[in-house]
Amino acid sequence: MRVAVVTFPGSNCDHDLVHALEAVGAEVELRWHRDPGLDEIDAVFLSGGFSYGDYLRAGAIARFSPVMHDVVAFARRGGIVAGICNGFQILCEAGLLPGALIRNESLRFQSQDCRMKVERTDTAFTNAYPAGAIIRVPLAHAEGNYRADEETLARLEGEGRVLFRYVDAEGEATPEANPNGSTANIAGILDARGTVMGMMPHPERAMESILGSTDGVGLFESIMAGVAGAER
Amino acid sequence: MEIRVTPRPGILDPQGKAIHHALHSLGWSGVDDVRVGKAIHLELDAASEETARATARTMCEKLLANPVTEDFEIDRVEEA
Amino acid sequence: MEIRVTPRPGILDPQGKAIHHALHSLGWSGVDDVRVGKAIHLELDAASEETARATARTMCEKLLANPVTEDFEIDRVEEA
Amino acid sequence: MKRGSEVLRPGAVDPRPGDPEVTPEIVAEHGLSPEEYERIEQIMGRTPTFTELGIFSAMWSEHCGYKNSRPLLRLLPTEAPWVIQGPGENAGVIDIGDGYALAFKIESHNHPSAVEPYQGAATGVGGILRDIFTMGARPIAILDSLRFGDLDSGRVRYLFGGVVKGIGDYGNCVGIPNIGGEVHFDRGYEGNPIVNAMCLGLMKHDDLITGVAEGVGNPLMAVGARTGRDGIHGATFASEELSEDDDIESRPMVQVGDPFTEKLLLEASLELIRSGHIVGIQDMGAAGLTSSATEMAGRSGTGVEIDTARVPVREEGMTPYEILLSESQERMLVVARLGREDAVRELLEKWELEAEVIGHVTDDGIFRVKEDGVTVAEIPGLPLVGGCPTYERDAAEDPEARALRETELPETGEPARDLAEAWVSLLDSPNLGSRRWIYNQYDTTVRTSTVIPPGSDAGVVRIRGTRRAVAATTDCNGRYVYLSPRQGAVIAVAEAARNLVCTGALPTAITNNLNFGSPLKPHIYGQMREAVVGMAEACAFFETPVTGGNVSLYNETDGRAIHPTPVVGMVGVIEDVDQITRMAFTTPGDAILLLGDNTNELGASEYLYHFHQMIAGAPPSVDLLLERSLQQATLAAIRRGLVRSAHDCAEGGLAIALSECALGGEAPVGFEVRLDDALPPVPLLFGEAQGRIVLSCNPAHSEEILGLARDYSVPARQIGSVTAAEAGFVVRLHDREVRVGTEDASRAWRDALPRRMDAPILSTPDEATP
Ligand SMILES: Nc1ncnc2c1ncn2[C@@H]1O[C@H](COP(=O)(O)OP(=O)(O)O)[C@@H](O)[C@H]1O
Ligand SMILES: [Mg+2]
Repeated sequence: MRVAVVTFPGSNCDHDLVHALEAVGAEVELRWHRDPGLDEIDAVFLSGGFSYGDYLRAGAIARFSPVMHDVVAFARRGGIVAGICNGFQILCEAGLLPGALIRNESLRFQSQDCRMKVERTDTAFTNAYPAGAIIRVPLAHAEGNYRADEETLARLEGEGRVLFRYVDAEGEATPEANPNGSTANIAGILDARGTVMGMMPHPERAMESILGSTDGVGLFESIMAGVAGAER
Repeated sequence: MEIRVTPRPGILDPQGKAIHHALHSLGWSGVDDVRVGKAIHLELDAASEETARATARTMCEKLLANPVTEDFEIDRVEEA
Repeated sequence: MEIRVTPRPGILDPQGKAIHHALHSLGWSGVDDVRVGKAIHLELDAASEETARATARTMCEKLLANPVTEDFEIDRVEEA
Repeated sequence: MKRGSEVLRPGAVDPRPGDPEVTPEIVAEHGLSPEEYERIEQIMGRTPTFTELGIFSAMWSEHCGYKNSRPLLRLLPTEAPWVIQGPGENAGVIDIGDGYALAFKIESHNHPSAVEPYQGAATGVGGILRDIFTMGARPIAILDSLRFGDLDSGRVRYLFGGVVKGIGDYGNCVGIPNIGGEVHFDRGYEGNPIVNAMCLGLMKHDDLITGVAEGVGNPLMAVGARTGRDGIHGATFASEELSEDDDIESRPMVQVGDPFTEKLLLEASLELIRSGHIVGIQDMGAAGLTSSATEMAGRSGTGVEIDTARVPVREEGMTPYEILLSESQERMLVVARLGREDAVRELLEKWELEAEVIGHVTDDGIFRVKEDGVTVAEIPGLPLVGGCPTYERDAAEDPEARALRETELPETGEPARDLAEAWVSLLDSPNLGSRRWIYNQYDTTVRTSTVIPPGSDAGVVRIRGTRRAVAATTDCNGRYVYLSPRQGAVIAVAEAARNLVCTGALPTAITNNLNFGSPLKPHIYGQMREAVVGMAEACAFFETPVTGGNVSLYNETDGRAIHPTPVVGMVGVIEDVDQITRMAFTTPGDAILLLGDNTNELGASEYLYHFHQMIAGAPPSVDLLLERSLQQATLAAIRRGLVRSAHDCAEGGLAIALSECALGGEAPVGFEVRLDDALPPVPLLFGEAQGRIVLSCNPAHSEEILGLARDYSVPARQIGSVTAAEAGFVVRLHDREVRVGTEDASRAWRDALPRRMDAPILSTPDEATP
């Protein structure tokens, strides 16, 4: 399958994503934010980093990049879109995902491993994980504190669109397990259709045992499988 | 012109909370509430104050404020 | 009361620069300058406006403003 | 330039209207001595203009001219077969095999950080990153070496918090992982923190480019951020003593960093270097455009001509003086190939950056500056760059330090306190507690190559596409150096090498940062000379040549100098990632081995500082031959795959080293150890004897490791085993037993920094608040 990884000015996890996707056999192209067109693309990744320095609000300026017109159209067509860290923030700012990501409650940049519960394993992004899987993945961000109004939160929970939740070793979503103050320990969500996903932690950093964890592999394999299925 | 972008009431304001806490521990017990937002100073050429305000409003709606978490207020408009 | 903390004149304001640039590419060519600071809303009980202002000033000097890179301005004081 | 021998005379230059006239007062304000000024008039053959004076004062400042350090730096060994680029360039470069080279350097930002901790530290990181990518290397790791006063001061907490946030925000935004460093809190740094940042960069051998201005007629281009009034005279400022009210005085010169622009500049510069459009590139760092232009010309023996009116500026009405000396961040000076100007501009535009032609390379060896066509400065390049007078000052031993070194020490017999409580209290101390609070603010995993993040003896990053990895560490115990400069410097090098060896790396080369007080004081210059001599001796011994570094002098507040702090930044190479070894115990039941000998030394220890507020006694002795054998033995054992964990025994002594091994892993474990040395308990448990490494291994391997140690004639023994966490930390001495609960130890160690940083932070010096 062909995946586009978008590079905005200030993206700094774009190459990490390329390595992760290639590791599961994807054909990847880096796409500069000014280069239009997402034809013949099966999935789009918005990488982590500090697009436009995260000035004003993380993702606030990047969402107006030329490429975002194509990304929005691609998403409306039901294309697979994944935003990781800064990519998640951009998707929220662009309105492709509900809610917003504000300053971590600690007011500090948080860089650490976190545990997440994979709340659903029947999605395009998680089908390779066993049900109830708890995965360990690094996170590194200053604005990962997920916020949304009551109604939106109720809808997310009701429609099973909270995909990842920060949990402790026992799988409990405790305050101690919550690295940034996110409402309901939310780490990643889906859009209504289940084809657009955003998450703060970095699965692409958990692909090799030498780097400490391979728990991220499942996410990329899931997307490969999903797309392969769709093609059949 | 001066624009003020502030966290919505009800939306957690970690920065305000931290400053509130710090002020207390520094001995200012009389502080009841602290909210921290952005003070944006803009210089733009506009025909009139009205058009200036209108432009600023669109800027806020489109870019400067995030409707999910923030309110905005156009504060002062001065002739340059 | 409303306090405005702003980057000193002459000091680089990368955030203002980025917003300025963004506003331009969104078609607002009439913008000449953007500077971004903090808008702090404080509620404190004080006997008089004077004491309130005085307190606020000390707070800014000690905590709210960076003494080296920022100026502050006590903007509005209202009875709550 | 033209043959150095023949004297170049600059043409006459009319004083620029509006510029102050050059008076003795003005000269003094520029930090130039009357003798130095005389030298300048000789070189110029006339009175310099105000602009020319500014240029000289910047180039002849301590920071750029190394006035008081160059003669000492000549003592350092700089050569080895694997050294590709030694001192003199923006960074040193070594061969690391498989066609790859490593560029690395350390840089200080002490003075700016003392005034504005956040921006001072952030721009320090920005500067060291540019030093690396200006060589053609892609930055792959950052380390930071920090020193502050005691944490019970609100101002110190402000400095510490601001510095850490500044380092984090900048490196995180550019996307370079932090892999290590060190921080020490000691009253010796009150008011004058040390902020040294180190960067490692990776390149293929043929990507190497240097800062030269070759090819007469080639255009000089200013690339990146615009020039503002930031940090004017930062270079001279960095070379003067801080006084009480500097906070106020130095306000206008604070430089603000923009890591976003830096990231774009990094990508653009590497693309530019690969493009072949340019012949040379250099960061506009200290003394900005002036030093970059003249140093580039100096390296290639050419001259340069610049027109300040063509330099893109941020503010109206900047004078040539200001434009030449501005230290605005995120700027590069590029010498392009004639005719490639547009290609360069296009490439920069893609990255949303500016590039403007501001001058060209000449053949007359003169640094000529025009303002809109009118000459405002004309200086012979060679004497400007190389002619700065250097001094060898009077040196004397610090009598105060000698007295302290010879002080009678407490608790060298019976302990004055409960040893278990002392142990936990030390784990809770600012200097021995966990550093997690710091590096949790640093992205350590971006670039997906960090194998050992901060928290171990040294950081390790693998080289993607090879079996290789590089390890790096920074080390220096200023207390040791203060009490015994030469020995302290030897220890810094030895400990750095030990730290690297513990990860499985072969120590390869060092960069260093000499942080001292005012060299005009004989006892300070004495510290400098002794420290450099010690560093030179140890570097020669370990075959780790010095490929570069930085000197930061006048680190004083109100006449009081910091502890002399010659920070060693050492890099090493690991040939096979399978050999990478960590610090933490992994498996209950494993054998714990001690390589090296315990001694009866307590001098200069953290124990004395923590319980007696004492900085006294002689630092631990070092036996370089034994050190080398110890390191060779350890490396041999690791390479044979016998070792499960290795940790260097440093500050806090054996008890703390064992605790770090037990607490440093995913989940804490316990240990049970017997030490039958006939030594008093405090030196045995908490003394900082050098030349010791704690290993853990599968019990089946301990005999083989001990045998290896014997082959290298290194004293070694099994001292105990790793146990389950529930069993706690147990140490049996010949006459008593000391027990600490794992959870108590863990909590104390974990909370040492967080609990202190929860106290209020004050930007102003401490005093009563309402
Ligand atoms: N300022 C810092 N930045 C990043 N890592 C740090 C910093 N200070 C300490 N560390 C990390 O904390 C650990 C303990 O530091 P230190 O006691 O100096 O180790 P060692 O004694 O083995 O050199 C090391 O892994 C070091 O890299
Ligand atoms: Mg150390």
